[in-house]
Amino acid sequence: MRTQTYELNMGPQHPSTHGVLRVILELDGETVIRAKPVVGYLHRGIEKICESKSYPQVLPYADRLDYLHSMGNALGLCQTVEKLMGVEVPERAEYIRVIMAELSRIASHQIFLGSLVGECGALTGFVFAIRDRERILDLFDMACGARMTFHYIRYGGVVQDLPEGWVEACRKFLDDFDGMMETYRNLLVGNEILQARLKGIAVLSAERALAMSASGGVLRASGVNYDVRKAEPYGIYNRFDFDVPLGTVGDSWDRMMVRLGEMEQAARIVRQALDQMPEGPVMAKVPKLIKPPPGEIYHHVENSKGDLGYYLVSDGSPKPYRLHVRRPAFVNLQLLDELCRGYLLADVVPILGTLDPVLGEVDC
Amino acid sequence: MYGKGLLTGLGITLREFFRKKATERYPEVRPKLTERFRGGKLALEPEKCIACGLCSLNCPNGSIRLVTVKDEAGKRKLSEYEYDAGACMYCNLCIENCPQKCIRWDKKFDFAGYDRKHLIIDCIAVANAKKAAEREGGAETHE
Amino acid sequence: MSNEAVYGIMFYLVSAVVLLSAVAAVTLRNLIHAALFLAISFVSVAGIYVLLHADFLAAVQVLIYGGAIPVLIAFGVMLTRTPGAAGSNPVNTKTYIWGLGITGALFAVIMLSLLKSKFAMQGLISKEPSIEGLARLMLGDFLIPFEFAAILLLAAMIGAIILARGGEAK
Amino acid sequence: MPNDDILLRIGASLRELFAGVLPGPDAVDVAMYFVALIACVALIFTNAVILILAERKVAGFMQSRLGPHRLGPYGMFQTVADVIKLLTKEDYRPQGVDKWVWAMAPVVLFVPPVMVYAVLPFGKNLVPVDLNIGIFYFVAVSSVATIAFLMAGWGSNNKYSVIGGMRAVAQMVSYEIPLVFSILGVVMLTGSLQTSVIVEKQSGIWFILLQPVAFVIYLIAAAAETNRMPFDLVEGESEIIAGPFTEYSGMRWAMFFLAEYASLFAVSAIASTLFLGGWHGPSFLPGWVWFLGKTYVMIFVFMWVRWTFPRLRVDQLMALCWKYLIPVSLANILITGIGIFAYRAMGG
Repeated sequence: MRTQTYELNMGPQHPSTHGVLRVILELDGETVIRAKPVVGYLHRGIEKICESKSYPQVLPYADRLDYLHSMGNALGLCQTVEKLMGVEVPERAEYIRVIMAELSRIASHQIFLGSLVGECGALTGFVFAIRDRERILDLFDMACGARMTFHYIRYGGVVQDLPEGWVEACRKFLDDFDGMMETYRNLLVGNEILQARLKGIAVLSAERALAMSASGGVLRASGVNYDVRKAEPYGIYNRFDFDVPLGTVGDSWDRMMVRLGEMEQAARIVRQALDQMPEGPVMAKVPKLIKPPPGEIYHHVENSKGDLGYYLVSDGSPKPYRLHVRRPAFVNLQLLDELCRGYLLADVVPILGTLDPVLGEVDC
Repeated sequence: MYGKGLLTGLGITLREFFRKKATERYPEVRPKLTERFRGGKLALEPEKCIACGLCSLNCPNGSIRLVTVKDEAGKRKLSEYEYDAGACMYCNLCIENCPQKCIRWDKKFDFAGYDRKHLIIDCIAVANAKKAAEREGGAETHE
Repeated sequence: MSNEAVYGIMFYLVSAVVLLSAVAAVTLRNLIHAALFLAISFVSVAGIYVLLHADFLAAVQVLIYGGAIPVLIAFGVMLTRTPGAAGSNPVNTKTYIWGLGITGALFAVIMLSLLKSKFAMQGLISKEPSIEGLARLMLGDFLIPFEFAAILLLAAMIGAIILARGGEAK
Repeated sequence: MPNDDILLRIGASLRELFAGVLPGPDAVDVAMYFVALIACVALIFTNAVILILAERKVAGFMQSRLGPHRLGPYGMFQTVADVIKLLTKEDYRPQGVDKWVWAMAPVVLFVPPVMVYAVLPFGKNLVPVDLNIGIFYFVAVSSVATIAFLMAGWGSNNKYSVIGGMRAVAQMVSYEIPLVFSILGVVMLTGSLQTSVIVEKQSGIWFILLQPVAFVIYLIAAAAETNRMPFDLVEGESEIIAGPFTEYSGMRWAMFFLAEYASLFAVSAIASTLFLGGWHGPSFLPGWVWFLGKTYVMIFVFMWVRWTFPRLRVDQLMALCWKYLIPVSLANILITGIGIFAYRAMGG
């Protein structure tokens, strides 16, 4: 029988496209022939805005790139500018930064896990993940007064020392964290329906992953051992003992399990950092008016979505001449078409979920 | 065995059914705000302000507009101070850069309105109204 | 009003629905609408069975035809080319005469056979549950034809699956 | 003591009342059927209001939330408010829909559950219409719901809706087979299709103990027939938004919900009839209370499952039905037959 393909517009207003992503699907029945992501519905021109702002004013915008891992974004930008200026960050600040970035990674992966299973239909798993993430947000709220756009990590350190009782609260969270992981494992990982939904779906080979310059969990699920924290340790990451979880098959399931493993490793890093954290100042001597010397620099960090890079060109003025962000979510999202082909309409949503795009970062 | 995961899942949700709930009845139970909470509107203490304009200068979005006048002694004085909450990023840069520490967050975060204009706040008027109310009855106003 | 009069009125009402919806099914230009009217027609036939106290047959009618019509509609949807279903069921007016002729001939054959044959339970409304008699007939007296029918259906099903698979391979 | 039952007494006094006014016993019977119909429809509406609140509460509690709590004590009037809101909403018809098909779909969908209620054995002598093919009638009537979903899906003139409608056909037509086969095991044990007889025969032992496999198959197939998680592919709100419901609003949309909860109640009631002993229970409570109690337990199970599991994919759904449920249910029928034969051979 001769069949006709048809186009289906998924988004930009669709409950499971992670924001305002639009995917133009070409379908044959329910089989996907082509899935074309259309981005730009959340484009705010952050890179261009940054050219007209002074360095301290640029920093809040970094929080708004990948708003689920704000601390990591801010950490990357601060380290870029510090590298160009040659600023030495105090020890305690370095530890606080690592703690914040890793907690933020856990929170981001909780959203990833929750939204992935929520899109597969297990809404309770979604709510559990969100509920547990709330504990981390409470910690951030204590430290900097905001729950989402923190603006806590600054050039030269962090803006304020941790408040009284914060370390204890964080330890308490880490104690409960194992229980949370246990719940996720029992409710979601062990669930045969979820396994059937994700295993063997959208297999990404290591070669293709590298060729498409995927990074983060997407790359590691395909078995490529690349983590910026290990490959080019920035900050003080070489002082911690942690593993890089790797996948074997590169399917949706591996992409989920790698993220779950990363959550545990992040908790491990936070534990070590809390133990090793010294007393002392949290802010280096940084001039009020930040004017990096003329030059250019590229610095990248391992964000929850992948390899987040900042390319900064300075002309010696108090405003960046050019700031370009290599957004891992944007790069990973281009795999969507390739991964979706030949799978069913119902697979598109989990595949999109395992690529974990945050539209704030994709569109920038 | 196939189906074991399904049954453990059912066990977890059933256990959750009888547990204490995580949510609060919001308008009756107010959330506990932390000491460093950044939210609500900017509260200005006009008499402390030296009208240096650093807050406005440091704001990434230009959400603070202030007008200064010179008084008889040639001293700069604040005449207007407008804060646009709609444009505010809550980055805290204005407060950190204030040499007199005369602005702070009022932490009253529930000020949704029906019009954009409700988000533009005349901070001097608010401060004066608050002072007047304190003089009247000493009671805290809740605008 | 006597019971017979009520049954008579009901019979003619239901029959009218059956016939009118059947006519609609063959004349409507929209394939989906035609299929839906076919469903109405079939389900109302069940009403006639109910009037005849053949509840089991009525339920079977609803189950088979009520359940199968959606499949018919589904095929209609799949075979309908865009844009729209407005003209998806073309009616060729030239063949009207042929259709009428064939229908008339078929009607005559059925009427003749009905008039000629003698029914065992003429004018008798059985109070016994119809399903038990049916079971006795099917699994007793007519067991062999019943099983043959089952085999035939199985073969048809396998054939359908093979045909569908073959289409996929191309 | 069935005469102590308050519902039976109401029925008896109504019958007396009608006998005084109406000529002949046939007319009284017809009048009593009307009373039963009205009672059924009233039950459907009140029940749907209760069940929607219950679902939201159950969902909330399992997700460590409070659920609706603003309106009335424990949010008891939330659904009432929702119904009022939906009733007063504009009756909005999107451009380009197939007018009649689209408008009739919610009505057609509402028919099968209402008709199914006629054979539910609420208590001893409390079956609205005690058909001798009761269970088969339930199967036959509930198959009509497929047409309604397809009508809604096609009539909406929306690709998401058409996909949902096509899924509805594939899913509901397929799952009817294991549903019938699982019921067949019980029918073989009782030798009757009449719901009241099936319940009567369970006075000693509930059939869930004799037919545990059939019970599980029934639960799965019933969840699929009512489009509930983990089989809610017809709605599948994360892929096809709401499938056939996408283009509906206001009261038409609410009709879908009413029908969904009415059929949820129906399949739960059939489950308690077939497997859980219907109205049987310790006699300190009237039979219909036991029946309703068991039904609500079944409803809770359906809700519990819904708020725990993710959704299956469409190919897995069909594979589950054709590759697992149908062979297992056929084997169940065979084993039941052998069991009955052996039991008789032993002189039971």
